[in-house]
Formats: sequence, structure tokens, C-alpha cells
Amino acid sequence: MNGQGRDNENKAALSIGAQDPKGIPRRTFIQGLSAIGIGSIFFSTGLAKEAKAQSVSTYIDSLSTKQLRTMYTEMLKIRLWETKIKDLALKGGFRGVAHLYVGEEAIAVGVCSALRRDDYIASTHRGHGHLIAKGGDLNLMLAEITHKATGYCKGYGGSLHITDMGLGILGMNGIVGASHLFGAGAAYGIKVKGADQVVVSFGGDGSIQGSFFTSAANSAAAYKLPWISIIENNQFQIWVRCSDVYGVRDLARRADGYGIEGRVVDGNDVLAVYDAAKYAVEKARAGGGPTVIECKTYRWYDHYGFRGSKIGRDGAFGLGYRSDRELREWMAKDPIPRFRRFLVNEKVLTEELADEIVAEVTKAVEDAAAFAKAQPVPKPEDGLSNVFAEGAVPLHKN
Amino acid sequence: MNGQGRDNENKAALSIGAQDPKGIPRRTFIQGLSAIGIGSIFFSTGLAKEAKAQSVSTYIDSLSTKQLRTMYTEMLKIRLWETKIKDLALKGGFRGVAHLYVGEEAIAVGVCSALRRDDYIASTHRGHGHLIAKGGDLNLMLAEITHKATGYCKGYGGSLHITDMGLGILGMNGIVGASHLFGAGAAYGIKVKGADQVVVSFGGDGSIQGSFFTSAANSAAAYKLPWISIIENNQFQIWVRCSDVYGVRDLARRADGYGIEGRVVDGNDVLAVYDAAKYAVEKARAGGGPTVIECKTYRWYDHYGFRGSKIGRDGAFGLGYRSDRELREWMAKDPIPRFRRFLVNEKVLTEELADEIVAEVTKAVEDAAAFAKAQPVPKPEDGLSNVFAEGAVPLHKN
Amino acid sequence: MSKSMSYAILEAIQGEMRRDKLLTLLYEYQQPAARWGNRTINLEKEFGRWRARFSAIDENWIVGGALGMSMIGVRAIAHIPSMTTLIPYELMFNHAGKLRHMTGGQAAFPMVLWADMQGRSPFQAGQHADAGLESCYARLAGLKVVIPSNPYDAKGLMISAIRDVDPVVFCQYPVPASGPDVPDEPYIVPIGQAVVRTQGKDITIVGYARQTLEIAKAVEQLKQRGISAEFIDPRTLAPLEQVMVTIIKSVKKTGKLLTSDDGSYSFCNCTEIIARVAEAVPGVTFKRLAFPDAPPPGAPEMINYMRVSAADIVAAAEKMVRG
Amino acid sequence: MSKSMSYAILEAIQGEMRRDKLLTLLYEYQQPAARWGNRTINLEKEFGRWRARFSAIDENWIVGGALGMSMIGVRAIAHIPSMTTLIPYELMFNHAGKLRHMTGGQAAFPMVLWADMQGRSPFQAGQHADAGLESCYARLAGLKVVIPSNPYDAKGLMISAIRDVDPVVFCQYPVPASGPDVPDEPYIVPIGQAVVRTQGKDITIVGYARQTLEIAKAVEQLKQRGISAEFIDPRTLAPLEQVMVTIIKSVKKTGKLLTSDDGSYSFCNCTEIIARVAEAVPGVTFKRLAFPDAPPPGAPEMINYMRVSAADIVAAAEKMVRG
Ligand SMILES: Cc1ncc(C[n+]2csc(CCOP(=O)(O)OP(=O)(O)O)c2C)c(N)n1
Ligand SMILES: Cc1ncc(C[n+]2csc(CCOP(=O)(O)OP(=O)(O)O)c2C)c(N)n1
Ligand SMILES: [Mg+2]
Ligand SMILES: [Mg+2]
Repeated sequence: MNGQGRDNENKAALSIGAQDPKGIPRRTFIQGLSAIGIGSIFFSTGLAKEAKAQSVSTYIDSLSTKQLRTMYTEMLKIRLWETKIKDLALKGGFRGVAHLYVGEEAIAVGVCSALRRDDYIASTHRGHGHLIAKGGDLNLMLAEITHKATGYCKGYGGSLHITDMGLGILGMNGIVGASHLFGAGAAYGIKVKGADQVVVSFGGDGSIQGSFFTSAANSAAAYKLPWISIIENNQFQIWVRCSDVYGVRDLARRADGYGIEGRVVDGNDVLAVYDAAKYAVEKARAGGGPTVIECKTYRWYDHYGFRGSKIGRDGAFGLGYRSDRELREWMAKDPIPRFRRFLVNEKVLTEELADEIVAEVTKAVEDAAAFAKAQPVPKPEDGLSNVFAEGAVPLHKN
Repeated sequence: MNGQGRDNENKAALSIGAQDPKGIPRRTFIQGLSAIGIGSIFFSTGLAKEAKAQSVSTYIDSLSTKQLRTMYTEMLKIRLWETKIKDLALKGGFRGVAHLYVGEEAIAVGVCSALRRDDYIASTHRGHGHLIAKGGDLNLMLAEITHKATGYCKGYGGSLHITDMGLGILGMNGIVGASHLFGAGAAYGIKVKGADQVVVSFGGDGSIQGSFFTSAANSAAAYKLPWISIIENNQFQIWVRCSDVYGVRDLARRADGYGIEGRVVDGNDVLAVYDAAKYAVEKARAGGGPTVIECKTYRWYDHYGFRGSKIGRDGAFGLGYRSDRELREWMAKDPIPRFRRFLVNEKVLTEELADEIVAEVTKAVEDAAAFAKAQPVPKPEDGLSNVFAEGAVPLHKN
Repeated sequence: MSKSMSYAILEAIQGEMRRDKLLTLLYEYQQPAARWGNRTINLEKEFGRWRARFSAIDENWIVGGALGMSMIGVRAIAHIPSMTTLIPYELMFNHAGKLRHMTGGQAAFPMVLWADMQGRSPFQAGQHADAGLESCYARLAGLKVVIPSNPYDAKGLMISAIRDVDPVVFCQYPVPASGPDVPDEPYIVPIGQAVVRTQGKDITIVGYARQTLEIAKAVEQLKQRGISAEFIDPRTLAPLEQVMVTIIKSVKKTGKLLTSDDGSYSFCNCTEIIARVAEAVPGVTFKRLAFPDAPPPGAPEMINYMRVSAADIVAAAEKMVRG
Repeated sequence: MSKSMSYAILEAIQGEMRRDKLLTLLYEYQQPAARWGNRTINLEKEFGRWRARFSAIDENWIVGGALGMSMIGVRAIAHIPSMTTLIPYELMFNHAGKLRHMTGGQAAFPMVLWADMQGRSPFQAGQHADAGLESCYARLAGLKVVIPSNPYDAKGLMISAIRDVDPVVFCQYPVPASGPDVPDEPYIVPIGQAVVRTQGKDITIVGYARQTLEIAKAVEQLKQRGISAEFIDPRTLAPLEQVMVTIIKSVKKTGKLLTSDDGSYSFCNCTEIIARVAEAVPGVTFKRLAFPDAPPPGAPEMINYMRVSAADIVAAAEKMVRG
């Protein structure tokens, strides 16, 4: 839908946050929040003793007004930019594909808000949100998704392979779990460099099986690498439910067997995610080694593509593997209006300021769409280049 | 060394067991044992609550005199048969190679004593002991290790691939960790069959990394398979120490992250191993799902081959990666005289009976050596057969 | 409307699961269910979850589990997704293909690796449009590899694969239905037998899977240009001995071998076919059409330029025949 | 006594680790230490454990870790044991060989996969005597593959591999030292260049690694029988374009190509070489000697009969030349 629609909807959605206490001066309010379970860790596994010691709200309290506003803006960027992709695709003639992240924005933004620009992230097939939260350029991303010659990857990679080495974005990856392994490898490289950067590997609930995660986790633990693994548990692997294929309910528990601290947080609560991430980042920078953070969430759209969705309407309905009721319950936990309500109550934003942000982001997204549309397509023979740093491979047709 | 030498040494070695209490009637004695930590589980991880409930000595107490004597005999078989291999190889002109199991006999025998003949085991590169304990034929094994046409695998496989489908031996395997995965697969097959068999996968401390164990463990947990993974922690992977490459001290902890019960036992105490294995087997047969049992032990010889060893002398000394002192400490914990002493004190054996067993086993080993020596070698062109069930592949030389 | 390749394959498996009460399918998310007209197949519904089991994202389990159970006599089919074809590669190389030989014939893995394969479609890019991996399996000792080009062969080859006592890799490419109708009852297409799709005398053209459609088009166009092409679909890629008899017979007649492959040029499966003909038949003219030695780019402009089309085949054939 | 291949390789890595303060070696248990005369190299001692790190039994970590760190500019060498060559295969296929292309040239993995390879030795059997896997890597787009036959080439090719900005697979077979002495200082053997080991006019023989020793013997014996063989060692298996220039030049002269490979017959690396010559040069006679399409049996009687020996090469060459 267009920015207006979204704007209205945000307002409408505010009622969801109604249970939030009103007009309490900020600090105390946040203390309060943690008490009532917003901005708080569900629990930590195994080595988490020290973790518990670290009071949850320490990190949240130190967030500046500017930071909090940026977090809200970033979440909106992800929501509106991907919603735009969906609408463009449904219109038809869209030159690309996508795994939408909508509904999970609090994770990407909560985590990346705890990172420095020179920290690294390794992303997944559902990584648009991670990239935007790490500073990815909306124009270049949309150009890439539509395989234009001026996109992030010159149109070679498309949605699944967007990368920005300048922003420490080690790339999205179409192979589930690979983000964990390459992230841990990069973390090893940081140790060799003697730098104090950290690496965040994002992965879905499906990414902890297979060979990548186990290799990453064992080495991160054995060598105490500055590696943070974020498990985005949206409860499905395409249509397969975690409960049918895992022997544990909380996936963070997997960390314990490696000697890694694991934590479980509400993935729709950007402050809870930020707090856990910030704790892990500080620990990793200080040489304290890896952390695995499981964020419980839900994806609003189908695994891939746009089945069950409509132009101008949020969410994908009528999918065989989940009930619309379940989706609606989760849409009611929408992390964006929830956070907006909090910021307004906190006097970090006024409704007016918040609406301005929505308008700005809406415009930025429209501009990105216009930019991408205007970009040139790659030349056919470009496909033979970039196999190696030098030259082109032969076509072998005559 | 020859059987006599070994016989004498066993007598000599008895002094090691001196701390064992004397002449107490059997039942109480065993209760006593558990109290003083012989025949007892170190501890269980995670889901182990019920495990604890199962009193350790229940299973040990129900072992019959015949069973106990057989356990002693089997341990001796492994010891003397492998010692013979070592001596033959050091003499020179031996047609084979081997990873010796000597020192770890209590694990193979403790575990396989808890199995039915129709249960399965999946073994490793260090599997001679597993196979002998499961009933493997000493003659056919020695013929195979020397690549004779009448060996278990007709001379194709040698030491690393000995298999006896008739005894439920799914084979040794030269790829570390594969035993876990194929064992779990077989356990799935048992469920499809609706049978009540169980599968034991043996693996070293090095076998829990890599992709095999994680796939086996997750599926065994998710589908509640009758799978028991025995981790033989002899503290080394060739020369690499566990402590340098793992973030956990007790490897059984790895099980917890999958929702599998893990246990740690003294791998040089055949009764402790038997007790833990029996518990896991009963549980698995009853549909209670998998168990991982870590057995702490030590190998007397080098990882592979016979470096540092002598004809007629036990153990490999002067290896760069471990001290002779450490080896001697572990040789002092030799599971065989320790168990013999126990059996004599328990009136399960007399010294005379025990010596008879030693003599019998010694003879059986000599016979095996003679048998193998007399066997024919394979025909060159046999190498082209058994690629597929039918026919032979072309040589392509002219 | 004739049965799709997917429906034909599920029909084959359904029939075999009814015949062999232990036969089990392990898969990840590609549901073993399909509809044709008013008929539906749903293997999980019909045989229960134990015999048609989805899994975590763990191709090593799907293949390793199938290997393990097949070892104790529970035949298994391991169905893996197309972007993961090479994840269980070591299992097929060091275990599946070797067990029988290593044990002197004592043990074996009667299982089928049902590998989804990728076309050369635009918008997929790098990891999702990479064809030709069947030759990675065709090179491994102890494995049989079959690759149907139409639903009829797919059903018959899948039944042969399931009944075979050796491990078989069954490669399924996304190919629109063509060829003869698929009978409802079980039948066999024997492993190891190539088929001559079109008789001809001027040039031999070899190709399989999606390329058979391009080749069929090309053969028509060549006919109009007065060139009589003999088109052979190997259907089995390993063992290749019997297949080569058919191809060599044809090349001895035509003296020209043109191969067309969606795989990358180097070591594409037709490479082995060309080398065998080169050793066996003197004086042959060869041309190997294939995707370049590059990953598949996402932009349609690039990938469509790189993949082999009917026009490329026609051009190459004319050049070879007219010189 | 000249430097062994292992010593030469470690000398190359030592020199590069001194030059590039970040270059890191990940390995499993094959200690990066060697002695030559009274000289010793020990990379862990010299550079510390962070830069020369052993690991758990986890080849996916060794290769995946090297890929990850190379992505952020820490060049890495991943050394994996010979029986595990294909465990990290998917990492090299779907990631190492594709990243540069998938990202339009933006990202890359400047790393070396140092793969130990297996000879065809008796008593090892199935999983420990299987040669020829270099062609599994040579077929993957975006990878360079080098395979030295002597210590001199080993050192020069390893230095080229480390300095290359693209991922390179360096294959080390257990080959007794031969060829020129190895200088102490760093030098380069360029990737992509074959070498003519013996000039000849009657027949072209191509082979590498352990087979170069058998071929050298055979060439001598053929000389005594009055046959002048030209012996070419490709040294690089991918990209193959430059190498083929050398081979094709030779075959145009001799009209006969005999290849000798320790790999299994189907898809052994010489298969690609034969196919390329067959496409490029009309009227050539071809013969491909290789290990049969079978796993390696342990008994010496069997495996020694199957592997290619100098006698086999001589017999095949005589037959080709004399007809
Ligand atoms: C190794 C591997 N196996 C299978 C696939 C196919 N696939 C792509 S996404 C996906 C589901 C991923 O689920 P999850 O990790 O929970 O991430 P989500 O899509 O839920 O964000 C699967 C199976 C793949 N890309 N890689
Ligand atoms: C996957 C794999 N990687 C490496 C090897 C080489 N290798 C053979 S045995 C061994 C050590 C195994 O250690 P562990 O599992 O502890 O068993 P142990 O030898 O101590 O009994 C290694 C690294 C192998 N065979 N398989
Ligand atoms: Mg998910
Ligand atoms: Mg060990």
C-alpha cells in the first residue's frame, strides 16, 4: 500500500498498545517496562549466570532520544520498503523475487542498533530487514532486487545476494545456515587482526540444523570468538513447524551443548532484542566470547513470494499451513505501533513527529521505486565476467 | 607378547586392584561398589531426572555369574587379539594396518553386554573391540585385517571396514562420525519395521563435531528413535586434546541441546558402562528415545599403527603428544585386572578359573593367527567385482 | 491433459510403497502430494508419517538416514531440494557408492537419492539456477544415475531405481510434460538404456532433461533445412556402458557428434560421452554445447544469453554438417 | 637430499606468512612443521596459534572459517585431510566459486583450499586410497585448481595460490621428490601454465601428480623402443584455457593423445582434456588410461592390478603408434 495507507494504519494500530501505562517519567517507566515484561529477556540457558546479573534495563536506559527515534525510523523503513516490493510485484511485471521480512522488524533493528558501523553482519534469504537496519541503501537494494545493472550486485545476485562490504554487510545468502559459518569465520579473522569488532550471524529457526551452525558454534566457543548468533524463530521452515522437527522447544538451548550462553527474547519487542544484543556485543568486544540469542517472532507473509497477499493489505491469508487466526494474533503484536506507542508515552516522540517520520520514510520508499525503475539492465555478455577477478570466461557457443 | 606373557602379566596386575574390599557377599558388595564409585554414573545432564531415579546397581545386580564371566572373557579376547596384531605387525611383513583399541575394552564389553544379538551396532575406525564384544569371529577378523580372500570382507576392506550383518554389526567406518548418522538411520528403520531392537553408535571424542553427529542427534530426539550414542572419550583426536577444540569439558553435554539425555561414566569400569548402557537400552526399547553416554578412557597405543610399542610389552611410550607418566597412570587403571579382582572377590571366579579363561582366549587368538596365515589372497580381477550387485566394471587398460 | 512429471513420480512411489510395506520416503519440505484431474496422491496421508517423513533443514539426515535404514533392509528414498544437491555428496561418495565393494559384497544400501535439480531460470541467480550436477554423481563409483526427460520415463525409471539393489541417484529437472501418456499401473524403464528419439543420418545429437525440448525443436528446424539429425536421449548417465553402445552405433553412421547440456561446459555429462566416443571411433567431428563455466546470473538478459537454445543447436549442427 | 614436497609447501607458506602479517592457516591434525637437513619449519611456533590453528574434526569449519575470514581481508589457507576432500564440497561450490559473480564483483574469498590427496596404496581400502578428486573441484565455476608434481612446482604454485585474489584449490598428492632443487627464497610458478616435460613427435602423453613418475619411466622405455613421446604436465586443471593451448599445439604435431590418470576413468581430469582436444583437432587418436570405475580395494593383489603403471602406458602408446 502507499505511505498514506500505512500511516493511517499505524494510527489505527495504536489501540493495540493501550495497556501501556501512561505519562510516567521515562527512566522509571522503563524500569516498569522490564517489570511487566516488555524489554525483558525471557530467560537465559546454561552459562547465563553472569547474564542474569546484567540487569536488563541497563542498556535500554542508556538509549538516547536520537537513537530511539532512529530505531523507530529503521523499523518503518523495512516495513514500508518491503510492503512496496509486495505491491509492485502484485501489480505484475516485477523483475525479481523476495522472501519478505515484514513482522520481524524488531529483531533486525534491535540487533543492529547495538552494533557499530564497522561491525559485521552475515544475513540470510530473508535479510532485507537486516541490511536496511545496518544502513543498506534503499535505492541500490531495490535496483538489485530488480536485477538492474546499477544495483548493489549489478543485477547478478538479486534479492538473495545483496551485499555491502562498506557497511560490514557480508551478504545475504540463499543457503540456510551459511550465515552462521561465515560469520564465525569472520569473527576468527577479527581476532587475527587484533580488532575489537564483532560479527552477528542472523539465521532462522531452520538454520540451527545442518552442518553450518554446529561448525560455527563449536569454533566460536572453543576459540572464544566475538560471534553473536541471532536465531529468528518465526516458528516455520517454509511450512514445517519447529515442534515437529526439533526435540527442544527453545532453540537457544542448542547453544548450551557447545558451552555458549543462550538467551531467549520476545522478537517483537525491539527493546528486549536490543538489550540482549547489546549485552552480547559488549561481552564479545570484551573478549567474553559468543552468545546465541533466540528471538520469538512470526512472519506476516508466505515463506516466499506473495501468495495470499493483496495490494494495499498487510499479511498473507488463507495459507494452508497456518490459520488466519494465528496470523491475526501475531499482527496484533505488531512491533512497530507497539514501539511507537511506547515512544510517545515516553515523550521521545509526539504523534505529530511520528507521522512526519512515516511521511519521510514513505517518500524515501517511493523514491527508491522510481530510482530502480529508471536504472538500466545489464548487458548479456556481462554474465561471463566476474567469475574471476580478471577477464571473462568463454561462451563456447561457436 | 604370547599368551603366557599376558597370563603372567594379568596375575602381576592384580596388585592394582588391591584397594578392592575383600570377601563380602556379592549383593551387598555391589551396593558397596556403587557407594565407593565403582559401577556408578558420574552424572547425567539435562533430562536426566528419571535417569537418576533408576538406581545404578539395579542392572548390575541382575547380572548372572555366567554373564559376568563372559564379560571378563570378552575383554580378554579384545586385549589378547589386538596385542597379537601388534606383535605380528612389529615382527614385520604384516599385510595390514590397525587402530588399536587396547585400554578401552570395558566400553565395548559393557555396552554390548547390554544388547541382544539382534540389536545393531555401528562402529568406527577403532572398532575391533566393538565387533569382538558383539560376537565377531576372531578368525574372520584377522583374515580380513590381512586382506585375505576368506576374510569378513574378502580382503577388500581390511581393518577399517569389517562388517557382519548377521551379528547386527553395521560395520566399522573410516570416516569419523559416520557411525552416528547411519546408526540413527537404522534406528529410524527399526521404527518403520515396528521392531523393538535398538542401535548403538560408537564414536570417539572427535566424532561429535562435523555434520554426522548433529544430524543423528536431532533426528533421534525429534522422532524419539531407539538410538544410543556411545562417546569413547580417550581425550585425543590423533594428538589433538579435547580441551583445545571444545568449549565443554563433558561431551555428553552436547546431547542436552538436542533434548537428549546425556550421561558420563568411567569408561574403564565395565560395570559402570554396562549399567548406563542397560538403562539406555531399556529406555529405548520402551520407546523412551535416545541417550548419549560419554565414557572417559584412554588408549594405550598410538592413534594408528605401532609407533612407540614393542613386542611383548604393553603400551606405546615416547609419543610426543602425551607423557609416559600419563600413560602409566591410565595403565594402572587397566579395566581387565580391575574387573578380574572384583570377580574373584565376588566369588564369580577363582584365580584358577580366571587363569583357565586366559589360557582359552590365548589359544583362540593363536588359532586365529594361524587361520589367517593359511588363508588365500584375493585374485587381482576381483577388484572389478562388487561395485554393483551384478557383473564387473571394465578395466579400460586396452 | 497428461500427468506431470511430479505426479508420475509420486504415482511410481505410491505403487512401490503399496508393494513394499517398508519402503520409506524422507524429505524436507517438498510435500509428497500431487493432483491430476480429480485424482490426488498424498503419501503421508496414505502411508502415515513414519513412512513419509519431513525433516528439519538437514540434507545430511535425509540422505544419511535413508542410507542407515536401507542397510537393515528398509528401502528408502531420500528427497533433497535442488539447492542442496551437493551437501550430502560425501555420503554418496564415501559410503553409498563404496559399501558393497568395501565389504566384499556383504552389505549394501538399496536406496534412492531423489535429487531435485535446477533449471537455468532468470531471477534465481547463483545458488538457485545451477544445472548439471548430475555429472557430479555420475562420476562416483558404485552409483547408478538416471535422468528422465518426460513423465513416462520418470515413472518407469523411478520404479527401476526403487527396485534396484544398488544406490541410485534419480535426477528430477523441472521439465514441462511431453512424450507418451503415463499408464496408471506400474511399469519399468530399465536403467542403462538410452533411447533414440529421432532417427537420422547426417549428425548425432545427444542431450537429456530440459535440453531434450530445445533439441526436439532444433531437429525440426534442421529437417526443414534439409539436415537429418539423429537425436539420442541417454536417460541413464551411470553406468554408461550400454548407453554408449547406442551412441557409438549412431556416431559410426553420422560421423558427427553434437551434445547439448544445461550443465557448465567443463565436465558436463556430455564431456564423458564425447571422450568415450573419441576413444572408440576415429575421425569424428565433435561439438559440445553447454552453459559457460560461470555461475548463473539472475538478470534475464545475462542468463538467457548464456544458456543453450534451439537456435544455438541449429547453428552448431549446420556448421558441422555444412562445414 | 632435496627438499620434500611437504617441506617446499611449508617454506612457501612460511614466506607468505612473513610477508602478509594476517595470512592464517587452519588445519586439523597435519601439523605445519617439517625438517630438512638441520633446518626446521614450525608455523605454530613462529606465528602463534591464532595464525596456525588446529581444530576439532570439522572440515566444514576449516574451510568455512577460512572463507569467512578471507571475506574481511584476512587471507586464509584451509588444510584438510585426504579422506575428507568432499566434505566441504558444497562450500566451495555454492559459496567460494560464486560469491564474486553473485555480488557483481563486490565481494570475494581470497583463500586457498589445501587439499591432501590419496595415492592408490594397498592396505588402505575404500575411503583411504581414492585418487582423482581434483576433477570434482576443476569442474566448479569460479575456482582455480593447481596440482604440483614435484617440490619445485609445489612451492611456486602455493605462493601463486596464496597471492591470487580468487579461491584456489591446491591439491597435494603424496609424491616422492623429483625435479629441480627448491630455492630457499620465494618464487612463483604461474597458475594456468602447463609444462612440456619431454619433447617428442610421435605421441602426446598427458598426466600429473603421481602419474608423472610412471609416465617418465614409460617415456624412457618408449625411447628405447624407438618411439618419441612428448610428455606434458598440465600443473593447472582450472582454468584450462592456457593449458589447452600447449596440449593442442602438441597434439596437432603428434596426432595422438594418451592420458594417464590415477583418478577413476569416468570424469577423471584427463576426460575434459580429451574432450577439448576432440572438439579442437580433427582426426586425433585418443586413449585414456585411468583407474577403473571402482572403489580402491585394500588387498595389494587387487589394487596394484587396477592402477595405471608405466608398463600400461608403454603398451598403450606402442599400440597407438604402431597400430
Ligand atoms: C541448506 C538449505 N536447505 C534447504 C533450503 C531451502 N530453503 C530455503 S529457505 C528455507 C526455510 C528456512 O526456514 P528458517 O531457517 O526458519 O528461515 P525463515 O524462512 O523462516 O526465515 C528452506 C528449507 C536452503 N535454501 N538451504
Ligand atoms: C571426517 C573425518 N575427518 C578426519 C579423519 C582423519 N581421522 C581419522 S581418526 C581421527 C581421530 C579420531 O579421533 P576420535 O574421534 O577421538 O577417535 P579415537 O581415534 O580417539 O578413538 C581423525 C582426525 C577422518 N577419518 N574422518
Ligand atoms: Mg523460520
Ligand atoms: Mg579420541
